[in-house]
Amino acid sequence: MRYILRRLGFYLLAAWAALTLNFFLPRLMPGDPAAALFARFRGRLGPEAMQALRETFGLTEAPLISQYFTYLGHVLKGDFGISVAYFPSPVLEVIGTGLVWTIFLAGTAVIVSFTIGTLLGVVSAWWRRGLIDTWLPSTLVFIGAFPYFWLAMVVLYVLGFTLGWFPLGHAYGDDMTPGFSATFLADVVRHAVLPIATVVLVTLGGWLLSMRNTMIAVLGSDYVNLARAKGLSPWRVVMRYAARNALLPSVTGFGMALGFVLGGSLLTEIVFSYPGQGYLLVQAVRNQDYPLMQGIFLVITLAVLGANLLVDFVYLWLDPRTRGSA
Amino acid sequence: MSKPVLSMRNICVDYVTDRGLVRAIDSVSLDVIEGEILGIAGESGSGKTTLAKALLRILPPPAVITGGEAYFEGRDLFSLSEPELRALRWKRISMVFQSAMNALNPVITVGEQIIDTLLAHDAGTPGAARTRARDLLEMVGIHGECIDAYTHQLSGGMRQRVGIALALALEPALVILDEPTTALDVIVEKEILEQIGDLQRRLGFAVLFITHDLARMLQFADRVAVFYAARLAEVAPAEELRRAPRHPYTQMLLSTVPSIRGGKDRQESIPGAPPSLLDPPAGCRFHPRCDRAIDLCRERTPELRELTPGHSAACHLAE
Amino acid sequence: MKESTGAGATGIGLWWEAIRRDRKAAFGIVIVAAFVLVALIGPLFVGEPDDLVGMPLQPPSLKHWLGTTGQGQDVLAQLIAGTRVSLAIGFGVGIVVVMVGALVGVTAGYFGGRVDGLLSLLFNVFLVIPGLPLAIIIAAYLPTGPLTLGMVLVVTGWAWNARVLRAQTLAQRRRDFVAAAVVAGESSFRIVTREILPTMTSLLVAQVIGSTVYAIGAQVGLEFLGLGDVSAVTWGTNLYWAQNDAALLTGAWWTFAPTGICVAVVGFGLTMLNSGFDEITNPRLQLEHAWRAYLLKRGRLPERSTPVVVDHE
Amino acid sequence: MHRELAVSFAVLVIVLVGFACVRDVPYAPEGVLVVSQEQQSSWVRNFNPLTTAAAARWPTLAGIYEPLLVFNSVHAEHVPWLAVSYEWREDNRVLRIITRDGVLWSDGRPFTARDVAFTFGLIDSHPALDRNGVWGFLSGVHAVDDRTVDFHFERVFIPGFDEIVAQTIVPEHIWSDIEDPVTFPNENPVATGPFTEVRLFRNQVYELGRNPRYWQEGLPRVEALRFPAYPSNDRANLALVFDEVDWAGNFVPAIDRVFVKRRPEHHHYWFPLTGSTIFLYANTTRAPFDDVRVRKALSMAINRDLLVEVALFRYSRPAEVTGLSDVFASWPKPEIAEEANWARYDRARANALLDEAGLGRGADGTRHLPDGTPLKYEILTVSGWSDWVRASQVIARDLGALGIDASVRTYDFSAWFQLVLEGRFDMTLGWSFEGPTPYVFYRWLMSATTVKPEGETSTGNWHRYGSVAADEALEAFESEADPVAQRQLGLELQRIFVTEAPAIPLYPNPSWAEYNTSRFEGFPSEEQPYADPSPNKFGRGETLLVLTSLTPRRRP
Repeated sequence: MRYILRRLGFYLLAAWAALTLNFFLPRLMPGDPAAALFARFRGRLGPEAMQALRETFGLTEAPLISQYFTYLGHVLKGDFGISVAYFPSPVLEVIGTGLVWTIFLAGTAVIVSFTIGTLLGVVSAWWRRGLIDTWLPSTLVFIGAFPYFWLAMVVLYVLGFTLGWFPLGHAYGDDMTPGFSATFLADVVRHAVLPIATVVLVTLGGWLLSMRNTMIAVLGSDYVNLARAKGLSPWRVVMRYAARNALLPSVTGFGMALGFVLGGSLLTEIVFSYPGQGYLLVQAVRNQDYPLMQGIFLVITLAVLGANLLVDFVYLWLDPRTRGSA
Repeated sequence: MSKPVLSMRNICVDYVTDRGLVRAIDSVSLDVIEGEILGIAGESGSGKTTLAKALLRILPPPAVITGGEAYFEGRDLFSLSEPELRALRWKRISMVFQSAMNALNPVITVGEQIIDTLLAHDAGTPGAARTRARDLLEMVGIHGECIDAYTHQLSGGMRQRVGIALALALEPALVILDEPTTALDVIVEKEILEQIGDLQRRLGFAVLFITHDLARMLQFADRVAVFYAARLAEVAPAEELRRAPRHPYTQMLLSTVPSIRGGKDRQESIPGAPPSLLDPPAGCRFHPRCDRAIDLCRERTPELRELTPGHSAACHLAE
Repeated sequence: MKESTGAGATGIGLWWEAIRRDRKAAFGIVIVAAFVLVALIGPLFVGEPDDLVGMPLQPPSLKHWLGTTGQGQDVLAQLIAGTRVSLAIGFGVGIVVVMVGALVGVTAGYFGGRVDGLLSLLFNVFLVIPGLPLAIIIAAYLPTGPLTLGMVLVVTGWAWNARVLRAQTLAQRRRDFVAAAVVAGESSFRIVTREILPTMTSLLVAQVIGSTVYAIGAQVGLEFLGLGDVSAVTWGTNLYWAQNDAALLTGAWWTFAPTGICVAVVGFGLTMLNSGFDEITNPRLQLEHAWRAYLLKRGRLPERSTPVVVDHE
Repeated sequence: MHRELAVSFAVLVIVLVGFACVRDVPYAPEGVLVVSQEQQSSWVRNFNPLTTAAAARWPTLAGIYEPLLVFNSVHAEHVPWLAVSYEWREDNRVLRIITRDGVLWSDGRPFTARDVAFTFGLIDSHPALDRNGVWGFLSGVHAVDDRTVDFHFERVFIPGFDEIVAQTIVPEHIWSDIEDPVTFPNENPVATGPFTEVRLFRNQVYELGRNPRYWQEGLPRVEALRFPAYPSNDRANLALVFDEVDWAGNFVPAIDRVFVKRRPEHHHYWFPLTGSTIFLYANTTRAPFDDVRVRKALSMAINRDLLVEVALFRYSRPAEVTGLSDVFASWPKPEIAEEANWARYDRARANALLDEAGLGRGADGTRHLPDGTPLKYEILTVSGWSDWVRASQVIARDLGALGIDASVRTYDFSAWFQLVLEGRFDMTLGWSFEGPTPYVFYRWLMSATTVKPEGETSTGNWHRYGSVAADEALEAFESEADPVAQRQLGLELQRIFVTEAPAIPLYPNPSWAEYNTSRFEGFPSEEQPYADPSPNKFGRGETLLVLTSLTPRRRP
């Protein structure tokens, strides 16, 4: 429990850091975001209307520190301000339209990639210099060196555009009614296959290598030797003794990889016009919709922190040593 | 008596390095008699643990067994296939590792590790296995509740006892103890050794006991084999070895043991360092440290010769 | 994992060793060298990359080996000009990122205590905040340009290096020669720069290579989103323009395929260099190689139980 | 282990192939028109037709809500819509509009002239909603009775008519209770248009169903409009090519090859040149662009044929020297002598003109001002607007041949727009202003009354050119209600433009329109040019003409 509390404290701190960063970034940067903001209104607003809008967007002349506390207060109340591009919708509402899909896409991709990559790492380490171990790691490292979005473009072009095997975009067919019907779920899967596959392809190599390397180290350890000396079947030695332990560093890495994969899946979403946060963020940047941009950054950060906390729970369950520490 | 349960003949083990082979076990021949405790003594790095793991064929790369036979219950361990080995391991030969901390899986309970072993050799239902695991733990003096404990929750002594319980789980004919008490304090060490002794008498298995602590060895073992730089230097019944060591190395080793030769001429340690196995000296490997060395020692490698029945030494000068 | 073997002086020597002995490392260095060469002298052999040389979206031909872009520019010229800028930013950022990481990591590891607590907290927070979204919003606020991009990449990329270097410093700190230097009354600065850092040369080089891979990838990603200077010619902006000019729709694969492949090949080459180095500095792996070779030479397949090879000379 | 692995791979392959084999059903149900006009990554529910902030969504302006009159830009005429007639009174100081009888709001309440007066009152009290700037010339709007509304002008300003009749009208009985109409998202609109029911609203798609009480008997024949969210032009075009979209208004590169060739019997496009003309603006407050000879020389140096080919896949043609696009095709053109046509490519004459203007060439061939400053300029353009960027590159090259060191500089839209509004540029590409008459167009190109000093935001006339002659003509235009006399004044304005060359017209922008006739018929085409075919033409209600003309094809 101490362990979880400590982690929780750390995440709260990280969340606060992200919030603070979010507040000060626009205020430390050169240029006036407010000016850019009003360029969107194409000079058609009168001074009073401008002033009213300024206040709506929270751009006041109050001292920085009091602005900061007002801002913290608003965020705690779930008030992220109003989107400029989607005026007059609140940022949170705009973000809410796609958050589920981003979490679904990134979450599934990271879990699938982790599972397959780790399993391949186990196989690769167990049959050292076998066919898989000789070719797969290098191949996957090579594939992993491609930019996410580039691979996404190629996959979309070949499998979607040219061959027509997969839909070209969106999270589900526009005729589908969301719900827990088999057809809907099948449709969601059909739409998610390509975006997830690209993210998985690019990240697979990393998991494979990290698992393979720890596995090789663990396979030389005494407890694996003992397990073999005990006459256990190779499957049991690998899974219960070697892999189970080699998994621990990978799980620690999992938390950190989440943020990374999320970044990648944002890029992938853009290519597949998947209705998540990716394009929203880019569009917010292009429109200089600062409130929306910051809102997305915050929400994504909080999602990653939350996922990290979940990973910590998993770690707690996987490694009994973290449990006992009183 | 005197029927050997394990018969080693000219065993050689090499480590492959980029500069060629390094011989870690050089032509070792040794018998373990049914129901006896055979001690193997030697400085660290002399090849004791290598021998133990080689017998079970669990020496990790880059080790290679390059010669000899190891007959166990009539079969050569070095010519068994993988499935044959798996069936034999632990059921007939088991081992207690040097550090139970490293040898026990940290993420599953000790009970599961014992049950695993039992089930791997088809010893009944999971329920029965659990009962048996409890019994085994209690047999080595650990409370049955500890079956659900993880390694890190146990003390050093308890871990080592778990290792012993594990080794005895399938009632093997031979148990290899690889410095089972190195990391423990003297009192716990004594307790555990006594316990092993008791169990050995009760269950009748043979023991191959490896340690660098000659004093302990002489109290505990029936016979003792002394290793020096990958080779056997001397093999003798414990009592005889203590009384009349023939090899200069054994003699020096005994002189470092406090309780045996009294305080006066006791040495802190043997002068000089054991030779590098990468580039061992010609002739007798002990000659650079031997104060009685003659030219012959520098030229010819001494064979292990039986000097009196049951007592052999590898020294040109030994009579 | 990355234990630095050997003392400082052999840090770079080890790399040479790796390139000489390891196929992967040799392969990696050849790729990287080829690209560096192209970056250095390539632009001399092609025209101005921004020039309008013909109709947009012409497929590859003898005149334009890789065709023309949606802007009617020569793809090959753009690719080569982009190589120069992208590699410069990549290596530049790679070096700065490791320098920042070293500064923070070594300080934390060497001084320990409260300094360590604070700095460790800092890089752990940076590690857990998702990098790309942070990079995007920072880039959005700053005027576009290579300097901005470099800065953004440094801000989002230093933490990992700091973490690794801190652990390494902690290990070094406990070693005798450092203790001796402390007792001898040498200044902290001197101990760090003369005693500790030299022992980590090969690790630092490995980190620079790793960070360069990161920097190239992240740079291409940000520029693809239009967050770089879109009028500059770099790999990322080439892809941005390809997307912008409907490369997929018009089937103009030549506008985006070569750049993507270059990014991947360079990244692959750098990674191979690193993993080759890893292998030759990992004694375990080295021995295992020798063991395998020994067995294979004797017609034996490596097996799981200790193999028995009786030589009949 | 080997086997288990093989099995899991096999399962994966089967799943992938299985998905691959699922045949796509037709994209949308019969009668549902799929439109791609606005590009968004996800939809946010906002149907406020008055807001200017986010350039209100197309259907809210001409689909859900409706204006008083619809302007047909192909025929250059106003079509009666919510208003049936109008007349100028009291020396053109009052505009009386008669509204249509029998129109119901979608909630069943009758639409009256009072709703019109209310709407104008609302935008009077909320300047942020005054999209067309009508309160710059109006003094009051009063409903005389349920069918009559009077617009009182502050001064005689005939062109104001175009802005008034384009205003979308909202119901008083709903909007009078809205606390802040500026930020009101209006999630369930009550309106008069053909499509008022929000049948479906999700982040990736929304649908507008038919208005059961629509005032045009039996219309619309289209069941519903569907708007899938496509984040980019590229994605929207993919959908178009794959028959996922029935009607779109996107730029499609190489359209004959990319789109038409895939299914020539159903994939069509028509790009009438009714968009605004794209100009090269040179800052006329800065030397040497204050010299008309220099401006004409710049214009003559540009190879517009090449420009149109490279930048626009030949979708447009070189601009005429008057700058007018095809919206004004029916307006008379002045006679222009061959040598007076400075929109014709003639590098020799351009060089001669620059020599004459005293901009000699230096040793390196670059021209310089009399004081020796070399002519080195940046042409500003918007990053991502690839047609503009390509056009700028052609121009830069042509100017280079003239001895002017021009380079292309791209900016983000808002950064670029800021510079342009404040006149802080040497040369930039830019659009021009549209309207039913050339009045607005020329006013923003050369009226001295619109000139603001550099650094101050100016809605138009970014190049800051003021012509006294033009002001006279424009002033006359403001008080001329007679169409024939208006045309004469239009002629006069064209002559002034050709003489003074305030800005350099490049090409008329096409009105982008692609349509797929496999599911619907009745789109405007070159053969049946009953309206502008583009879904982007909603500012003055023109899309309503198309929406009420489309007919679903019955499936065989």
